[in-house]
Amino acid sequence: MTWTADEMMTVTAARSLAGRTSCFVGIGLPSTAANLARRTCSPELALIYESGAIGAKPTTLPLSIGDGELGETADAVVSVPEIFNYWLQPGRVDVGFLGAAQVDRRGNINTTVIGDYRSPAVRLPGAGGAPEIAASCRETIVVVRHKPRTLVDRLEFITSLGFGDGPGHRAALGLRGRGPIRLITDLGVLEPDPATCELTLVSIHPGVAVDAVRAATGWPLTVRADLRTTEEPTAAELTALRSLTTRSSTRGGGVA
Amino acid sequence: MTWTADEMMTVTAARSLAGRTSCFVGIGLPSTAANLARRTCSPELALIYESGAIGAKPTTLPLSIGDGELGETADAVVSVPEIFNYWLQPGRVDVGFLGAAQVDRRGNINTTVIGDYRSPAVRLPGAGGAPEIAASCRETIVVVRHKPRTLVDRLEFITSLGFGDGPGHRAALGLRGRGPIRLITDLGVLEPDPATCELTLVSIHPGVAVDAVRAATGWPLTVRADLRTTEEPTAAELTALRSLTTRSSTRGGGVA
Amino acid sequence: MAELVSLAEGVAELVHDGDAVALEGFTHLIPVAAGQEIIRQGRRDLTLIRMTPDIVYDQLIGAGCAARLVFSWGGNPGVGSLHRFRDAVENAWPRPIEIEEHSHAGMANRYVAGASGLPFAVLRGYVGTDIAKHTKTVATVTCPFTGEALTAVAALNPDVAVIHAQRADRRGNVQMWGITGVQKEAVLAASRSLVTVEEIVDELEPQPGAVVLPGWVVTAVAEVPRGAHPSYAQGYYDRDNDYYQSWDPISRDRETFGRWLEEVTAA
Amino acid sequence: MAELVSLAEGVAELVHDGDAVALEGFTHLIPVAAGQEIIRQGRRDLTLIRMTPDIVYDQLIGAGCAARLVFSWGGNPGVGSLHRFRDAVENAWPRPIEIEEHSHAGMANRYVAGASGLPFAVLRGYVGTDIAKHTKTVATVTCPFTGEALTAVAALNPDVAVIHAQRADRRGNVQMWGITGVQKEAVLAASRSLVTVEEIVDELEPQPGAVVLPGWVVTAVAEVPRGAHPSYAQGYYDRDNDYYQSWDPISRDRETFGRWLEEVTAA
Repeated sequence: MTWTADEMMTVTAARSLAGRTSCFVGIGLPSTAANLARRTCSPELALIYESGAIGAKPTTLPLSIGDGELGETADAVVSVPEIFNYWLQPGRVDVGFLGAAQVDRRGNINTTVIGDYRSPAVRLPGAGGAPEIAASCRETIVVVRHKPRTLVDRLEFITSLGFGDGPGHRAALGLRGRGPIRLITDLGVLEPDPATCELTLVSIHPGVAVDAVRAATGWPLTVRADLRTTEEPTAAELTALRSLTTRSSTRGGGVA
Repeated sequence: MTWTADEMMTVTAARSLAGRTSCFVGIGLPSTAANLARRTCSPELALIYESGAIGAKPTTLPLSIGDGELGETADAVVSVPEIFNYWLQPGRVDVGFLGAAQVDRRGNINTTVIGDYRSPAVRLPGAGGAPEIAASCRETIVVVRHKPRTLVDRLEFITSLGFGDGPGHRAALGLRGRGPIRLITDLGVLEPDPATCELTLVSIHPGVAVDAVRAATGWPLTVRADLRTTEEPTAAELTALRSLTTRSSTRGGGVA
Repeated sequence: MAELVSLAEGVAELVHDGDAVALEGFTHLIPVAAGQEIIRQGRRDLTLIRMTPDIVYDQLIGAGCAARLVFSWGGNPGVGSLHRFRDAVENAWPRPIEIEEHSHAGMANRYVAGASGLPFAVLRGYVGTDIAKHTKTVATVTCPFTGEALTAVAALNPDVAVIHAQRADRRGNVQMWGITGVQKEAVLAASRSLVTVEEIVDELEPQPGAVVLPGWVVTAVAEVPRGAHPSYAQGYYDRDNDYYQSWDPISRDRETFGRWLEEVTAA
Repeated sequence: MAELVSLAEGVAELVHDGDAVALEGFTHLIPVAAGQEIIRQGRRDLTLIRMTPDIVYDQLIGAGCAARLVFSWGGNPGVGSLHRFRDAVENAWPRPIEIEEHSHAGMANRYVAGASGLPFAVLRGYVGTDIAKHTKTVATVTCPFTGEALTAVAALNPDVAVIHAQRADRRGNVQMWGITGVQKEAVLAASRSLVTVEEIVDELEPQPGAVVLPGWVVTAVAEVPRGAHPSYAQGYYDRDNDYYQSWDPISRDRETFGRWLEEVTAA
């Protein structure tokens, strides 16, 4: 079976949820991957949405974080204050799954503005639940399409903290979660260098050239000596993903 | 119809809820009076219990603040944190209805200890919801049996604040509620003197001698010049009260 | 007891020029009909408050009703940008709009503080981000027991909260179920409240997951069937995803939006 | 996923000498069977935490399991005093007991802070009373926006929370309905949790007013029919008011209580 770069990205992201108990699902690409994980490597995974749905088991891909099916299939639906205060904040959720408009070399995220805050070139949607997901989940995983304007050297605005200025910054701020342990794109997988916290290429998707990844990255990309090639999507993974997305597109719209 | 002193007290207390929208019902005697009010002068009164029942409409007298019937008949049942934080604390409840082991001349309440706190002569149940009911309801009404050891000059322990040391004390502490506007006993009705905040006798129950009230009060009782005699309980009030209490006693136990 | 009113009466009585108005709804039960009635009645200089401003806020902003927006995520869920919102922020069209921006956790806790009669709430949030640099309603508070520094957010107490629910009874007791977001907190934090409902019934049958607001904390209730369209009302109708899609081209262009606005206000 | 265990196993695994243990239940769903199992297993030096210690705490205190009691109201609801509790406080029998005393609002907010991963909570409380003079877990905090002084209470994070619920499924998802008090907060604030249930079922049917705790936040679940007796379990059995009455004479006298204790521990 052949696949698209987006499918490779989503399948890789879903695999990273294997063995996890709970995932706080941010709006966007992550939702597709998290729902795929429940259909493949992690059927018992508890999906938590900021709308208050805990243990949602949607049969079709949600178009928003508050789709009716999320609440109807959830183990519990709680208020929005409760989902943030009782469930996210104490650090009881294993993984936070986030998208981003921009992510920098240390995994910091911008979803607020491009350009000056008061007179921005592009006004983005804003923070939503991301700042506290990035702060409080035990670990976070970021999923974005790999473009130079998305993976940037520095951010003009930090909406959600990754590793900040580098090693020790999160701890100094008293944050409990480990931060972005992985950045998954349509070209490969980046992980922080233990010494510098800089995101480095650890795995490249089949058929992608390292130079192409370098060219699509907004900073001088370090490639790990032990660079792996990402395992191809299995037929089972692709079938599960496609059935998810078709069923959803028949409902109109796509994931934000 | 003849009546007992307790019935006179309960009927008088119930009458004081006429025209109120909501009543936060403390444990004890107040619960009987609040439930009687719903059957007589104030059928639309929303009874709120610290167990989380809002708008409870029990058919029999609750034996505790958490009886099943309170929840089953309520407009809403919320968590205990919510009942205190969202419902009591902002001051949206008209009347707080409290009992007491001891009440002093300025309406301060003790339900904690008699004697030294660390080695008490009598250990009482403690605060429960009373301190914040007394602080946050728009007004509070206290119901106790009239005895010298109950209506005392000074308290060894203040569990719930009435008028504190006197005029201005509540305001100085930033309390929002007006405090104890009335003390209802089995002998009469006491209200704070506007100038001193001291509880003074404004109404005496039929057949009770003023000297008897003086003798049963732990401070030199001021009797208002315009002392009234409390209206006798009507047959309707007594019938409603007796049907309430019989039905409840058939369930065993009495109200704490 | 809440007053039963028509939508037009409710908006006329409760929403005034210059008010701070929270039309809340977290994807589900969004009070869209009430928002469009506010446009129809030509309210101005509103401070619009909402965690997740979406299409109906894009419409209010494009119509020039809003002087300020207090929010934590503004977009067209499942589609993309709110173009009227962006045009206001990026180009001050049709008028400049001041924004006060938070995270969801911060906004939710601001409503909780407002509903609880407290001036602020405490959370672990905003740390290391640039969000707090641009708002005066985020500060630091120190734990008196541990000395730990935590984040404080100022209470939100709107002049009026507007929400949509499935049902109310004739006394104005309101019942909603499914994803109920932050609506209870918004109503309890506000000085006044208007609740639109799918139907007014004699008796509210208990429902799993239902939140009930007693009539004595609600100012007015208006029966507005499909009042949450194009969002959904669980048990009544599904989300109209095509409408969210079709809003994008309308919202992109000032003239197309202008024509949409004429139709709505003519209605 | 929570482990399914017997009551004896659950108590043996999760409740240790010296632990801070919260057996919560607000009149409804009181985990009495679990409390008596703790007596049977002879736990010592426990810090017992509960808003409303009643008969089962009287039994634990009389049995000498407790070194400390953290509470806000201690009595036999509908009857009167807890005589074993009073004997411990007034006469240090069977052993001295240290008490830490709060108001309900304070205790509820201490659990909320614990469940929220915060070191303290803010409320309007205790002001002008003598309660705060006798506890180190009440302090003052100043609003960074208004300068207003408010009350702070320290978070409660028990080593183990024990609650009783109507049902659980085989994955340990717990469902309770009716008056659910502060049990969710107690479980979420605690390091470990033991939930006794009336029955373990294949599927949890949705119930109006139900609170569900997912199995992944619960440590262990034990099926203990009538485990809340003499309190009640809505949908299963009523409150046994006669038992509350009959406890009074048993509890009044050390010897009568001693005989009761022998029977329970022999059981």
